[in-house]
Amino acid sequence: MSLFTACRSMAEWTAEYLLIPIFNFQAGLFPPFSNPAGSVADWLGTDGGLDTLAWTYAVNIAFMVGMTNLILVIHLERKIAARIQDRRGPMLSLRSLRELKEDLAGEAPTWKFKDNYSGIGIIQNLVDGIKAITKELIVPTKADRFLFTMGPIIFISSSVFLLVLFPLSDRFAASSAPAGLMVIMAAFSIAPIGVLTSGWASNNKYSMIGGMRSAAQLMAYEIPLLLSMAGVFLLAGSFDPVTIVEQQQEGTWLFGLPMWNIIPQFIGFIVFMICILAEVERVPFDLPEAEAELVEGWTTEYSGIRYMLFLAAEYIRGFAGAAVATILFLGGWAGPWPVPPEIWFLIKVYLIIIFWIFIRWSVPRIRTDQILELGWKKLLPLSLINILIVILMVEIYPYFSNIITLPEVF
Amino acid sequence: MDLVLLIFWFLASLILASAWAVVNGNDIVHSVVWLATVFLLTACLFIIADAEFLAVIQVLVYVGAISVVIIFGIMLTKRTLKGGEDV
Amino acid sequence: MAEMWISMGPQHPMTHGLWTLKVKVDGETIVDADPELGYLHRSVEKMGERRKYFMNTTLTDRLCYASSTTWTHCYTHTVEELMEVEVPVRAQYIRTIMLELQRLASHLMWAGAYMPDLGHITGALYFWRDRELFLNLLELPSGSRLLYNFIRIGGVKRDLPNGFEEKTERILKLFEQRLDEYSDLFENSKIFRMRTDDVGKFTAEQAKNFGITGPNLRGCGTKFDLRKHDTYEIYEEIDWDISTREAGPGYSDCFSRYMVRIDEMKESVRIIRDCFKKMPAGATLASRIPVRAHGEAFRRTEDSRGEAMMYVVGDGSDRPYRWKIKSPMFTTMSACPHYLKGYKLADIPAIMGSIDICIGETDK
Amino acid sequence: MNIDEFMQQLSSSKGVSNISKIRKNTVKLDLTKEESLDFFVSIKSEFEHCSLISAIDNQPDFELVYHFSCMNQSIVVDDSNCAVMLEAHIYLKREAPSVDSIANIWFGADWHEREAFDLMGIYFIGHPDLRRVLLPEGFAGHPLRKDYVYEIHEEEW
Repeated sequence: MSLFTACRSMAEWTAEYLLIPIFNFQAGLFPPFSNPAGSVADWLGTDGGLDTLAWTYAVNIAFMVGMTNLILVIHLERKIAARIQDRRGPMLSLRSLRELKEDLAGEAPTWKFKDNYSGIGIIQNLVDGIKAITKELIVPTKADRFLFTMGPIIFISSSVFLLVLFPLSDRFAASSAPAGLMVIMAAFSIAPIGVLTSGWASNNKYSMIGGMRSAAQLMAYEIPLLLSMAGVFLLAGSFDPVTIVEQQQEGTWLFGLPMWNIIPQFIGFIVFMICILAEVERVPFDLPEAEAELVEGWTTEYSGIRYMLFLAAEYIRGFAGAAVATILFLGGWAGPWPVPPEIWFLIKVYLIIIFWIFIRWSVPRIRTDQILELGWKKLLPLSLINILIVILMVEIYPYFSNIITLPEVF
Repeated sequence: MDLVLLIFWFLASLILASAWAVVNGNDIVHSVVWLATVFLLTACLFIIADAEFLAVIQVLVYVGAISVVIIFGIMLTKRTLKGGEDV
Repeated sequence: MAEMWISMGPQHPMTHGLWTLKVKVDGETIVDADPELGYLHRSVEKMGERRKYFMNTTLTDRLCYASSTTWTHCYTHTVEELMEVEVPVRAQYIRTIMLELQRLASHLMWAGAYMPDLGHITGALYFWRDRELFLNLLELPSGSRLLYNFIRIGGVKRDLPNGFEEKTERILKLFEQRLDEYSDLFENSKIFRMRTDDVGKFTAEQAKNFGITGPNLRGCGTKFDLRKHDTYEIYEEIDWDISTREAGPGYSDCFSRYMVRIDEMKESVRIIRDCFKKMPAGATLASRIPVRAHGEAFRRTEDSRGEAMMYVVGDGSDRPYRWKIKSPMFTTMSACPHYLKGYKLADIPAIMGSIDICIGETDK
Repeated sequence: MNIDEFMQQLSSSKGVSNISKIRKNTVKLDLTKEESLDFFVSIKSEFEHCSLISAIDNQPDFELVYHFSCMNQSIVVDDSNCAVMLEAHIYLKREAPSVDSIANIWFGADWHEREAFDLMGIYFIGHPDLRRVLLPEGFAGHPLRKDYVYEIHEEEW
């Protein structure tokens, strides 16, 4: 059963017992006029209406799964960073909040220290969110008000859009476009406009330099990124995530292990991992918001929930980037039986994210000229070499394999 | 009226309004952002016409390249920081 | 986009204090720079003229918040020369131990502050974690963690507590292990080398002309250390070497300046160990400390950041007539347009961090 | 060159008087204001480092104390590796406290001269950029002078 069929039956149930009666009741309230509620009830009864309702459910479920993952990713980042840095990280628990209230009220503490603050700290993220919402939204007096508000909208909406684009498995997917991965990359490529406009509109030199760096970085990394993906597309002959993952299961390697794309296209995998790091702007490639020289880069002038949503959107982009890497190179949701494929997919994504967190907290940031040099001089030729290897595999290897029967290595 | 046709007229009028804003904008960066809106809405038109791949490529190529246009807009035009010195 | 002036500071992560660096950038390349001081000016020299000689140690403690003992020592050393006070030998050993512990704490503070400049937050927490160890050690005899006021005119405040030597030895052993561990994370890291190699270069001749001293000069390969070349306390009896590094023939870059400080920390460990070995018993404070002084005295000591100099003129009263402080960072920062020019915007924190700015002593 | 030979050599320079050795490695001398620049140019090869310029208000007149240090061991003290210092005193009249700038000879003297101008009000002729360094622009008076009158400034700082 796929997500869509589940949502379809759910939609049928809700339409029949919940929505149609409500709309009919509304239509009956004002009989003299032609009431739109009645026609909506009629439309919900049709096939198209039920499909639309089912898609709405599917998109919402995928979105909620993505947002839950976001909290987990942020929590993971905080905890792993803390452990790397020899400290404990957030440990706030619900009990400690209750007892903090007692403490503030001046009542005698009825707890022991050790028992009190032993939570795993995940509600720290919620508390931070509440804090950000309650902060004042400051717009600089001399900023360009229109673009200053447009920037976050472009950036955050294009990032949140990513959440419903990638499938967690072939049955758990909100979207099933044949051009699936290209839609993801298109959504990725909208965000730099938001960065540039918000950086420019802040009327601040640091913000503007941050925006310019973001655009320069995008230009240097978008091309090797897409070229390294092109190898996978060539091999699978499709942009569809489902086809790509199925193609990776076809060949076998040593001891009958599936030959995921990471093995024949190792160069492409390296190029892709570096480029996607630059694309989602994580250390060591977080030049647009290099806090050492540009204060906070293009987010310098933002405050409150806008700043918080910028941060959240960056984590969403990170999560989406790791998901794309998993689909392209790590066999997607494939894995041994007892664990469901969705969980396999999330395990692989989280492994990549943990790897990124380790990178983030153990290397310094590199410089603008170095990042451009790396992108244009090293990664671009490497991605072309990767495409060459793939073409050799696709075109020449079958020719030879007809003459000599090789053991099934490739 | 057909729903698809309704959406088409809605999108088309938005495209025309954005295009008008591109031409009549005071500020070059404003114009470029409206241009990006034009491209995005055109991609939506393609989706209505069942040309999804074309829509994706439209976003990837045209909208993605808008940031380059913004850079040229910033770098090649002289702009005064509001209430401040020349940039 | 034409050339533009960017004002970094007074509130900026790069400044490590309160000062402004105005840089003129062409795109991302630095064309010109103009440092501005005075945001932390407390008129220490003027205040010193109103206080008695022994009261001024409170002010010198606050000259540099990262390295207060060395500055108090420089002042007391000058005033002792002015007053012709003989410091007991045990007090000199204790002073040397305290100075080197302070140098370790100061260098660790610098290294911790340098890593976020390069975008490496974890390094800050590692080095500051180790700094806590030395602050604990400094707290044992003096009773405070930041401003010690331990070195007094004529000696030190009190003798070392019981068990100080064992605790120090334990911490030094731990610290040496950790330094070895860090060499993988920092010196052997490719990105760390990319950020620091060939950045912020100046030659030894330039450095001397600019007035740059201390670890920054030794990073150019110049073997000049006042602990050897204008020796004070008991440094000439202790077994240690001047640590020098050079990035190329006669010039330094950020990496050589980083390595000089790491080497200096290792030398400081050696000095402390040797001091404990050779320390005699005896008094810790001179028996006769005059209140009034006449004449003039000039002494220079090797601070954690370079040559600290003080010039005290006494007119026979119990207050200094004129008290002049020379901070090593004051001249080093004045030359920053010269060694910033031509590098990228992202190199500013890397360069200014590597020369170890302390605004407290610079602004006086 | 030994430090004693160096003192011999100094005594023939113009404008120099009262040469004495105040520590084993420090030579103290008095300079006249007019010959100071020539003298400083002549010692640049040995003393490549200008350590400190202190201005003293001696009531009524000013005194400038220059400290130079020799880092390249061209002058030695006996057989130790002690670095030699030169302490030059210049006395200035209160009416016109001005002296030739050495910021073009030693770059390190640049900010020391600015500081002396800022806090003591001594003018350095030929200084490339003589403005206040520690106090804000437009501050009235020079606070390290002994006749500086304390008053509460009503300006924004």
